Amino acid sequence: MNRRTALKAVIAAVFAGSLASLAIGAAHAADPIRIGAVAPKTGPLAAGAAVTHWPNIQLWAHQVNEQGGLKMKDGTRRKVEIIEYDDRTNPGETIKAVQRLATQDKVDFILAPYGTGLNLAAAPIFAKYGYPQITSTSITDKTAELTKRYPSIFFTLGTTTALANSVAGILVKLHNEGKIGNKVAMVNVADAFGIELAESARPIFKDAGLEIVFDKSYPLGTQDLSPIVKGAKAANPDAFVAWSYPPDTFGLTAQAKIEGLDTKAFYTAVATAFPVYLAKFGKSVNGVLGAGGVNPDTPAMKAYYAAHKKVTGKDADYWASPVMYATLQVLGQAIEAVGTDRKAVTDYIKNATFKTVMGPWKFTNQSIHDFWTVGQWQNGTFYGVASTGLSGAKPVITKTGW
Amino acid sequence: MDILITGVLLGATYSLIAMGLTLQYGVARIMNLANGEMLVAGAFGAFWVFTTQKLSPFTSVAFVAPGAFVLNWLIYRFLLRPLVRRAKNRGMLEVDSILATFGMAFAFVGIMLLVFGGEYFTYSYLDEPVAIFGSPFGLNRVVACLVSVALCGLLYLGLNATRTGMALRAVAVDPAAAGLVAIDVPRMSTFAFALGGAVTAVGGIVLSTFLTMDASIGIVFTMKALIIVIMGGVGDVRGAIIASLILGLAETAVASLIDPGLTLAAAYLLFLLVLLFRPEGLFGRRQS
Amino acid sequence: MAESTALDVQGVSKRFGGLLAVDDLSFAVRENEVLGLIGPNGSGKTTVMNLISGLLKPNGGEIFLGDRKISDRPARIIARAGVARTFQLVRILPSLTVLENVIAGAVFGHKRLWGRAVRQFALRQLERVGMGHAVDAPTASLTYIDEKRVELARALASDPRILLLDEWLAGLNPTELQIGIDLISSLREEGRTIILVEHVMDAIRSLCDRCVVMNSGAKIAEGTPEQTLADREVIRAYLGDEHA
Amino acid sequence: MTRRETVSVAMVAVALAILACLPFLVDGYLLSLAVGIAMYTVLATSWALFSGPTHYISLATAAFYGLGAYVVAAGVDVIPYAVLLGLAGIAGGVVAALVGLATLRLSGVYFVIFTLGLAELVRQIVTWVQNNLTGSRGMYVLTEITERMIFWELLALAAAVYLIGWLVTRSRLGFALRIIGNDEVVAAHVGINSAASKLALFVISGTFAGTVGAVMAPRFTYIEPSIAFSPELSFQVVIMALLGGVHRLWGPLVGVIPFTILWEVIAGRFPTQTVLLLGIAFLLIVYLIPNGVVGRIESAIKLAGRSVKHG
Amino acid sequence: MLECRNLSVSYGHHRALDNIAVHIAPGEIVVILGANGAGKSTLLQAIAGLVPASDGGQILLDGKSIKNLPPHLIVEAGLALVPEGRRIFGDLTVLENLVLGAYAERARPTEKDNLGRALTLFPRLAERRRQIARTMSGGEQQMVAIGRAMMSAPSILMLDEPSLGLSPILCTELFKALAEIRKTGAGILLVEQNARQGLAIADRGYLLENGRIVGEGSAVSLAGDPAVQKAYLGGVAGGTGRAWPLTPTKPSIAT
Repeated sequence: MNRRTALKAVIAAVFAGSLASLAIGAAHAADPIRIGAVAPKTGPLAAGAAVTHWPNIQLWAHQVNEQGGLKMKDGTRRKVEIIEYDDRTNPGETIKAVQRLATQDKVDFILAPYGTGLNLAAAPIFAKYGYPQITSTSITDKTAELTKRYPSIFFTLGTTTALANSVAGILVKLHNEGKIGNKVAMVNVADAFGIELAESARPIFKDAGLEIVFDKSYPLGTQDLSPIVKGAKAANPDAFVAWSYPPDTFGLTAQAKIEGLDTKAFYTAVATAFPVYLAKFGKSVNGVLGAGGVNPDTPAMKAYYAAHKKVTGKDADYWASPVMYATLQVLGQAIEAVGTDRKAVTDYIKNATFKTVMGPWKFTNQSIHDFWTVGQWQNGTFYGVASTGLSGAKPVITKTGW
Repeated sequence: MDILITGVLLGATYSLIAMGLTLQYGVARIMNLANGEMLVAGAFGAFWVFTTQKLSPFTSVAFVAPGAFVLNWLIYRFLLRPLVRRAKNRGMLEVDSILATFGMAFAFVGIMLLVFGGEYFTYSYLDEPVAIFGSPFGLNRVVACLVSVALCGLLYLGLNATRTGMALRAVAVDPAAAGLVAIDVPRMSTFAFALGGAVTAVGGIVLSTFLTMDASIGIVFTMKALIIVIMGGVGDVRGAIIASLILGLAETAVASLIDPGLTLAAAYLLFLLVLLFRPEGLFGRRQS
Repeated sequence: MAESTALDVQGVSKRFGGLLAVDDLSFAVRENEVLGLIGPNGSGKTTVMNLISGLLKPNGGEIFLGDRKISDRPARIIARAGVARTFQLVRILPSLTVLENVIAGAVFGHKRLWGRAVRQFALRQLERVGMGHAVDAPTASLTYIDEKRVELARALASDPRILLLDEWLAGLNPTELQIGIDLISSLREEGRTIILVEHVMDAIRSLCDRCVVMNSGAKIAEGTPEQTLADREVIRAYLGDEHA
Repeated sequence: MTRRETVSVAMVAVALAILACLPFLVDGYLLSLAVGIAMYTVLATSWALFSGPTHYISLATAAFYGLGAYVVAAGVDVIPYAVLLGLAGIAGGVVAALVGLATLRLSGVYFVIFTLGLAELVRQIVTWVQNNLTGSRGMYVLTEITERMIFWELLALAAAVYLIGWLVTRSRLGFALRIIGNDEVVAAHVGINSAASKLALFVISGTFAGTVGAVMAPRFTYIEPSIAFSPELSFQVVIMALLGGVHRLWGPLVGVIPFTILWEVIAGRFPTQTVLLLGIAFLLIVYLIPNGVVGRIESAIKLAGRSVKHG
Repeated sequence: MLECRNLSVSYGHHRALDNIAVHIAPGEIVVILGANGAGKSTLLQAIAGLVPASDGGQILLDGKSIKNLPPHLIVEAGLALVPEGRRIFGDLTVLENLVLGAYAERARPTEKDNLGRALTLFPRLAERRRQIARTMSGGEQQMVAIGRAMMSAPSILMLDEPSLGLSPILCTELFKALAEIRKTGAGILLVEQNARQGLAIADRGYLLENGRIVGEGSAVSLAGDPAVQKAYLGGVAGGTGRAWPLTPTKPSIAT
């Protein structure tokens, strides 16, 4: 046998071996609670997941296992074992990976995937096998229809309408206080989430008496945003609102600084709450508004940020990170309360009240209705300044230049 | 005027993305789908220097450029040359290199994920306005434009005024005939591929001062580079530069005058139109 | 009219960038005639062939096949009208077998056969050019001269009225050349009209009824081979003194 | 039809019938794997119908596929699903026709890159229309269609692809395409209308890709441009088809199956290093199976034949 | 001095060259005659390193083995090939083509002289030095190809059917140029279908058939041999309408 055939034989053997083990699945003793996680490690959404999704899973599993595991009803402690799959930001892969976790790996629970699209793609599978799907990173206005359709799906991050409403509310408030005029320049990234938000915002802004003086979209992946910012600036607005995604949130902010777009209210959506946003722009971010926000002053939140930094080596963001962590807490507490029976866990989540880093959570119609909608950078921290019924909001300040 | 300057700045950005691929595809005849990953790796080098060493990101050229050169040299020598050898004609090599470099792109993303992690890397450098004809422009973009001009100028001179450059062009035109005039074709191809990789990585350094990147984003740059190289005409540095400028100006004009939502659509439309009227690209030669 | 015109080239010009490759060229080919198109390298002979076969479109002038104007038609229409050709640099279809190469000529063009009929017809053409032994051979095994024969068989498979041969006899040794010349004469005897571009003087002398001599894209002489080859200008531009 | 052909047709029919029973036997993960294989089989085979003989490497699959998915997403609430499937096919075909008219005269790599850009172009236009004209708020496809039904639909499409492919190979059109793939100048000079022939096949493959997109849309529930028009899909189709071999009708199939399983094994066994290992596996395939699986099989058959003769 | 001993080349199972022995001295013109497919081009390609030679044989240039070296090293050793189909760099100018001819280290010291000589030999190239080579006519391109080969200061120049497709007047010019080149002391190995003109300028010749040398002798004796006359020089009219023979008539020559 020459080297080439030998190599091929080895490959064939590995291939056959792994195929066999794939079919048999991992059916070893279920001492730890086995939890599957599917989310992008590569592809367009991977960078976002690397900030808000994966580190929290790492943190939570670390904390649970460090204290010996989840404390079950019968007093025993069971550790958790996380089985991770990369769906490469491809819904077909998400579906397959969830199927694999459910039917081959036969895990006890599966964490909700990352992002609106991937979560909805996987929802029928979660529903079919009765796995609770506590989403932390999906925002949709179809909550009512979806929860009716999928009895085990839960929404926690909010709705596009609520986000748009709050932004309008803040702008109107600042306007009424005489701090800004009523002219708004609005831009959005031409991708599902950006389109939805812009679409929600238009009538809301109008009804609130705000005048939209500039309204343009730009494609995802635009490499030079200066024409947008120039255009917005030329419209001479009092407020700038961008329904943006991570790369363009950075790009728009950088460009606004360069062009001197000095509106007293400056809002960018996703990723404004990322620590890297502060790291990149430093002090000049003071007063920037963005999607999300937290109340970082509660002891629970303080502990969370400290632990996150210590365990994962990175700072958590100020929007989806703690929400994601909270969904893990919900799952953990439900398991501790009723065990690993998925039906019971689902029912428990629907009815019980949970103590989370976000404060007490109680689901109604499988959704959390009290959530932060707008945050603002104030002295190096991204405080929640508007919410749908949460307490602890900081007063909004106006931005004073870059 | 604003549109013109913004367009030129964007065009310069694009030429940084595409210049390396022009060498790799034009001379070494490898349509390198892993080109964007090399750019991201270069960008990460700059990010690392800036955030951990607190140095100007441009100092990373010192290790990124030679590093990328050596890495690409090895890639060509050990991974691509076997394909060149076994290809019976140019079409086969094209298919094989598309497939192989597509696999490499995957592998590189995996490696970068291991080494850099999956987050966005973005930082602020020269992120300040500089006035040109009374309008503010990002200093980092202006610097990028200057670097691009310098790089393109060097490449153009190198290819047209030196003996090695002439040999590179000879290999691009007809590798078999190049061997007959004592040009060591495999070596020249390897050199062109390695040089292209280094140029791409340096481009990544410059771009990282104003673009947000992550480990998976390379494909975006690869696509843009491919379009520019094809639009300009395979293997022609001038063509790639002109195509970059045209794209930059067109995108900016559409964004400023019509609708920013249509910029990329306009870019692809332009690409189509160019190919319709000049199927061999702006400066390309018709295959006889 | 005893001899009708098969092909009429009227004032045709072709420009490549700044280069005028064919300059206001006119000539006519009669039915059942062998016309030699000769001239120095780069004088535009192959370009004329390409203009007739429709591979190129003229910038000016017209070409008629009988009464039908073909200079504005694509190559496939011209082929269907009964014009077939061989190429200066042989164009064999490499991934097809020898027989399939020939069948290709008989399916889509002037002759439109399919199924068993086309196979038999193609076999006959192959035998005719002396390639009957290599019917199922892969094309990679063919020598240069065999490729030329297959290409001619493909052209014949369309049963063309007009056959364009572009240096088909080049590179043959004297024995092969003689057989080639015989073959072309037999084609003429079948009633086909043939235009050949050649440098081989023996072939031109023995085959052509008339010659058109080109230089720098323009016609410098036309007439019987004897007349044209004795023309002073032809000798100066093309033949050189030794051949005079 | 010769006897041999009758036998092969019968065998294919039986195989399809057996496969149609598959959803009653397996469920869940294996079914979703089967759906993946069926999807790529249809896409890769219809791709190879065009690209195999002509050597035009099209990376436009995602454009047609995404368009099909969007047709369903746009109309699912107002138009019956079956009609939408047809509309999606037509949309794919029409766009393929338009694109083909414009680009099929491009040669080699120019065509490759244009089709790569096409998915992006269509995606940009669809997005812009969605953003500015329809004003729709996200694209949901909420239907009662199960994975099982999707599998059957794909199976029916696969049967259709094979039927059309078989008919094309036997026809003048198929022969014309082989000639075009060898030498377009010769094709023109033997009287072939290259543009029309290529266009016909390109439209067929576009129609299939559009229909597949429509079939798959209900599976994703929520359609995003970045997902519907993912360039990865186009590449995978090309790679699977080439891996199998494009000169036989069944070639892509023998590429799709091992490839899907191999990727599945890697994704399942090495979840944290998936992409790295996929890349490496891919390189190994390119280096070790240069002529595709079909090439391997055929040379094995030849070898066996020779040893029989000698032995 | 170029010398090949027992040189063989195989394509798969097909033996294209079988135990060939040829030699060319400086200042000598040697012509190789043979039917199409006899292996003439293969011989030149094997010597130039473009196709691999089988084990066993030898190719020696001035006593040093150049067998199976990569093509660029063979040029460096002093052997230049004008290949069939010319293979000039179409997108480069005439001057660039010529200068590239002197890319070999051995040619660089005398680059200026060689350029001067090439331009004197082909005055047309001097006129058109800035022209893009692909826009020139076939004959002019042939001049570029020969000039380019001369630029490498070869001790042996090999030409593969240089007269193919050239008009009679250019053929004459070409063969005059070859005679001029010989005067510089280079040996010339010529594969030529135009046997009459080839033999007219050659000193010696070989007959190649089915990959073997079947005849060898001085140009004068070959030209006078009736079998050679019949097979390669023409003039013997054949009858009409006979079938195409599978192999050309065999010449047989005692050497």
